[in-house]
Amino acid sequence: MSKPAPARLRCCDASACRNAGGLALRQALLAARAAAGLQPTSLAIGAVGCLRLCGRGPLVAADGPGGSRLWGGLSPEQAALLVAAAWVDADPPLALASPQASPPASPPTPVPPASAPLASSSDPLASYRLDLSHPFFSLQQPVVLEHCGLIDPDCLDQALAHGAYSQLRRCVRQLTPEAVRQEVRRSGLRGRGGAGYPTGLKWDTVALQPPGPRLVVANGDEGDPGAFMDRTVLESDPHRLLEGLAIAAWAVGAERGYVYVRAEYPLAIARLRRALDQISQRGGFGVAFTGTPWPLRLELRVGAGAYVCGEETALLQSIEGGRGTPRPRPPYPAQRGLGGAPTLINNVETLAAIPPILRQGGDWYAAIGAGNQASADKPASGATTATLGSRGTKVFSLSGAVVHTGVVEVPLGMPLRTVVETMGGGVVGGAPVKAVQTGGPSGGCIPAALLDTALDYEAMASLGSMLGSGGMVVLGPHTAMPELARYFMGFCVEESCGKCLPCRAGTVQLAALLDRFVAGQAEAADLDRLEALCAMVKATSLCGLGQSAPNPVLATLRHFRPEYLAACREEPRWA
Amino acid sequence: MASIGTPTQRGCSGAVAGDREAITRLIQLQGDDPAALIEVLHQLQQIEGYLAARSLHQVARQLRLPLSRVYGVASFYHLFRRTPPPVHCCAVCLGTACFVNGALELLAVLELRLAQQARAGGWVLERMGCLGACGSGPVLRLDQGLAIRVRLAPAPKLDAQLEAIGLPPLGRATAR
Amino acid sequence: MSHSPPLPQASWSPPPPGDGSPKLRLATVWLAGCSGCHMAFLDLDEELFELAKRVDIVYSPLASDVKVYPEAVDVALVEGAVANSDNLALARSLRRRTGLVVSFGDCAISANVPGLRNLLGAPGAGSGGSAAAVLERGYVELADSQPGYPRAPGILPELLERVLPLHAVIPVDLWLPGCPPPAPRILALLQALLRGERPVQLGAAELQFG
Amino acid sequence: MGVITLSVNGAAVAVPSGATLLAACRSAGIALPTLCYLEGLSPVGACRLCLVELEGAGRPLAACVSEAAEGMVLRTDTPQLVNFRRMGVELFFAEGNHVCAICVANGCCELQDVAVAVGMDHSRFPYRYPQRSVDASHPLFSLDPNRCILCTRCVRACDELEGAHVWDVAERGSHCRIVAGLDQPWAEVEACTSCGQCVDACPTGALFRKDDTNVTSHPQRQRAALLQEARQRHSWRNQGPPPP
Repeated sequence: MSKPAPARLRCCDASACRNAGGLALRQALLAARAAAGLQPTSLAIGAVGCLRLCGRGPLVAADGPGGSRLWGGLSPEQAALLVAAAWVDADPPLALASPQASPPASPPTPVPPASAPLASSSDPLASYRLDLSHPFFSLQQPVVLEHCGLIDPDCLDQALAHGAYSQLRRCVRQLTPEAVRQEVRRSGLRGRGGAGYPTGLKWDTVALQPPGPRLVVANGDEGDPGAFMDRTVLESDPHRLLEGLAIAAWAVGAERGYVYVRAEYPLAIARLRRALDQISQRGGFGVAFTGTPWPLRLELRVGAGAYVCGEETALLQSIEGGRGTPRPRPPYPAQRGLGGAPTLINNVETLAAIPPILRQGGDWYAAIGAGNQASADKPASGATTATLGSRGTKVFSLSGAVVHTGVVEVPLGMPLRTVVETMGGGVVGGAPVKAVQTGGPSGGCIPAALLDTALDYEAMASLGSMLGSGGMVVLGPHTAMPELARYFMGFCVEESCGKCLPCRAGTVQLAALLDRFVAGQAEAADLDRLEALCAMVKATSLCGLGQSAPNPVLATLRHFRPEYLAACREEPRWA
Repeated sequence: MASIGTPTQRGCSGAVAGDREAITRLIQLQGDDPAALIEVLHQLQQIEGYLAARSLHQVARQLRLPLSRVYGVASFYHLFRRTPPPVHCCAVCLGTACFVNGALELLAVLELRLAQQARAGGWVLERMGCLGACGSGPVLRLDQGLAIRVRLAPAPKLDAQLEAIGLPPLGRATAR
Repeated sequence: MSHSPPLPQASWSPPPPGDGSPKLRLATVWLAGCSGCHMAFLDLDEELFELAKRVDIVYSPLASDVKVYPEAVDVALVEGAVANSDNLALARSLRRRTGLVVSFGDCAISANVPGLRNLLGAPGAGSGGSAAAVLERGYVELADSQPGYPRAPGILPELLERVLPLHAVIPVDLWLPGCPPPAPRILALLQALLRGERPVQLGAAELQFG
Repeated sequence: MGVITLSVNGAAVAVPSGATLLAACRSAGIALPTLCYLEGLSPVGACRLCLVELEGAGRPLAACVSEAAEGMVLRTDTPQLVNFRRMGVELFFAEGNHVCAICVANGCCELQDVAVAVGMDHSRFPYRYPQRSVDASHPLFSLDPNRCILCTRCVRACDELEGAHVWDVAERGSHCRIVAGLDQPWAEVEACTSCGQCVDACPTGALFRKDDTNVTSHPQRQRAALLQEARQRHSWRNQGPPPP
């Protein structure tokens, strides 16, 4: 950009920062600007999507001549100080960060806490200043999230200025569906919702079904507790998802599609609604973005509180207005889905990766994960680090007992330790990490001893965990593993749809068994019973919820068995 | 804000309850499409505060769905209420991050506290799935507001914290 | 999945047929049941005479006046669920003194009809108990006159909070379902024991409840 | 119509293409236990008792909802399957209030039969004792949810055979239950035609005729198949039981 842009304050307006008082802070900043007699042309103050470090909200970033700066945890009373700081540094005005560059471009320099005072102690905001060169920011590689935190999620024009819908236009005007699918195949992208099915293959399966209508669905029913990657995308860059979904529709020959979002995400829903309205106001996808009469119609469907609707056949039931109960597969939705038509279902993050893949090429994306394989191999001792099938970046939500909670996007293959300790800062108070829970109620626990494991599909699966959708909950020394397993089993009991026996009744019995361990009243025979029932529920349940419900138990048993044994009575009850 | 009901929708309860025509119109806006059942139920709950049997009956009629199917859907999803909402609701987030940071202990404290307050203030304690505020746990939802970082603390300190976020103060008889 | 606590070693080895050999020391125990299983035992009719030649009944409401459960019992047929403190104490003591414990009939196996009181006063499953609720129901709500709880500490056994199947309180070796188990099934079991079969394999048809 | 050959427990079986694995097993003379499956109703694969192991597949398949394919190698009797089935039946008994001794269906109950078939001598899982109330409002029939195993055969019979859709499943997970209309007393649901097909379809004593005793109770479980057959042939004369 050659034209000088005004200095700018970017106020995070995603839900974590809203909950922490972001709206009031932004109002106060606007008032403070007016009070200081400044014009919007010299100091822009705008809402943007997620600025990543959710645990320190409300976050505000300033773009000025010295680069970007970030503050967290400010109260409205400090607005005037912030305006002054932004204004002073912003003279003369500096160009905005370019669309493709990530906010922090500096090399990784390990600085202990993100809140280390950088400026002199005379700076009244020094203790609120967050260090953008901290690994939490500097090790991120934003692909899916490249515009999150840069654009106003409610503003289509800002999205367009950052290149939204340009790849859709290119696809429809210049590329055949087959060419689009080939690019996706080349990228090596796998489903980011947890199962990791190759995206290109799924697209081909739908596209190559016998002639007839097809549908596309974006799965935004992100239900894993501790996971908020999709919410970040939806709240920060809704047009990114819509573009990805529209491209998918083009690639498989669909003219109708749905975005399914869980009702627990009201802000994401509101922003998607607005985004869809903006598109229909401009005449729909065809007219507005492709210059063709392509009649693609996308609709929003909102869930109503059912974790199981993240399972694709249950999701389809819910879209059709029914109980979200899964049905046996095959036939897979790609063969027979909504109304019997082949239906492509992709997770939000998966679809959001599509536009950059088409812009930069599948090979570029595939190189991201592969490039990291070598570096990941070295520090790992004994841990599996094969990243054969794990390419590109993955968004993780980091929470729990960790110092820096928030959203990170990193190349697959990065060691778990880098994310948890280097980026996340380890456990609050300096205690050692006990384990990291990945993959939510379907996932497992990686003990501290295996933290050098690479974050990729195969390595995680080989440890009895799963990469999952990306929720990453760090556990400190005080979390008892039988209690954690009981917690997740309770979640599955609540969320089981009740259709098949092993999940409906088996999880209840597993929870009751785990209660005995939590209470320290178990007997040695209970451990056998626990393992046998876990095996049964895992093998015989109808859908993924039941099949993976025992995973947290099995994973904690595998790595923390002594904690279960310690909960067993020595004497049998009857003696 | 989106036009969907939240689990603790209140304030509008009773305002237009029983407005059959309003329900007819909202279903018509969905094209009388049976596939829009869940959206219709969301909007119905927004109007009436909960899903009354009489209203479900009307929904079934107009969407030409069996009664039991409508009931099956209304009772399947956690966010639909089939009884009038409580005057005040305090929901504890039981997401993993909140769990790790002591949500269960907090729940136990609140259970005790609100058991004493329930009759007087009309408070109801609920458990919620992950609210997605994982960076700020433990999290409470008090009516429509959100209270974050409700850390466990010794009784007087925690009591003060809970009062500060809007829970009814402890009565004399129950004060420790 | 089997119970892993160590079982007392049985002192008994199968007696060869014929006179003079040591007999099988058999106990039959009546916990919370209707005695129907014991009646079914009596349905063995003339087989009882054959049995008497090879079996010593060392403890039983039917054929023994012994009040204290004896030592070194080979086989115990236990009828009834575990519903009160006496049932529990007897179950534990018989387990210590018996080689092979058989849950005899549906009540011992599943708590069956006595277990229906678990439905009282237990909102939701898995927690709470029914002891107070069943007393309230039986002695207060349904009382024709003089409602009041029976209180005789040390004389009347206390109700357990929940009625339990036998295997919930002690390890059980064999289950013989039926309400009551028909006499031919009982006979088949005893004959197998007398033949020295351990563990005894009951055919599927021997396993019907109800 | 093509023919598919596959192997079940080592024996070669030929079935018409499109047949289910359950049909293949049954034509090989193997009695796979089922509860939610009823000939003549759409299969749902919910009870998980008809699981079979398919060579090369990661996890067992529900035979009632899986299509046979050429060259499949199936086993129905591995120790693991036998173990899983028995655990499944135990879970059924533990989750409801199944007291055979006082049940109208004692002696003509599919759950009881399946328990015998899998050799269940006791349940290793504690009984849950859920509190459920009986609906005896209908003049002819009663619903005792204590004995319900949520097979949904009644729901499907009412919907698919009678077209009345009186029944559906309400709630979720372990709270699931069968409801009539808007969770109303059965007698109040106008859609009910009192045809009794739900009662005939019920595998246990959950739905029964009021004048039934456990001596006379005799639900007609072939009715769904007969109706399906009649519809296909457009012939409504009872032609005896459907071909196996």
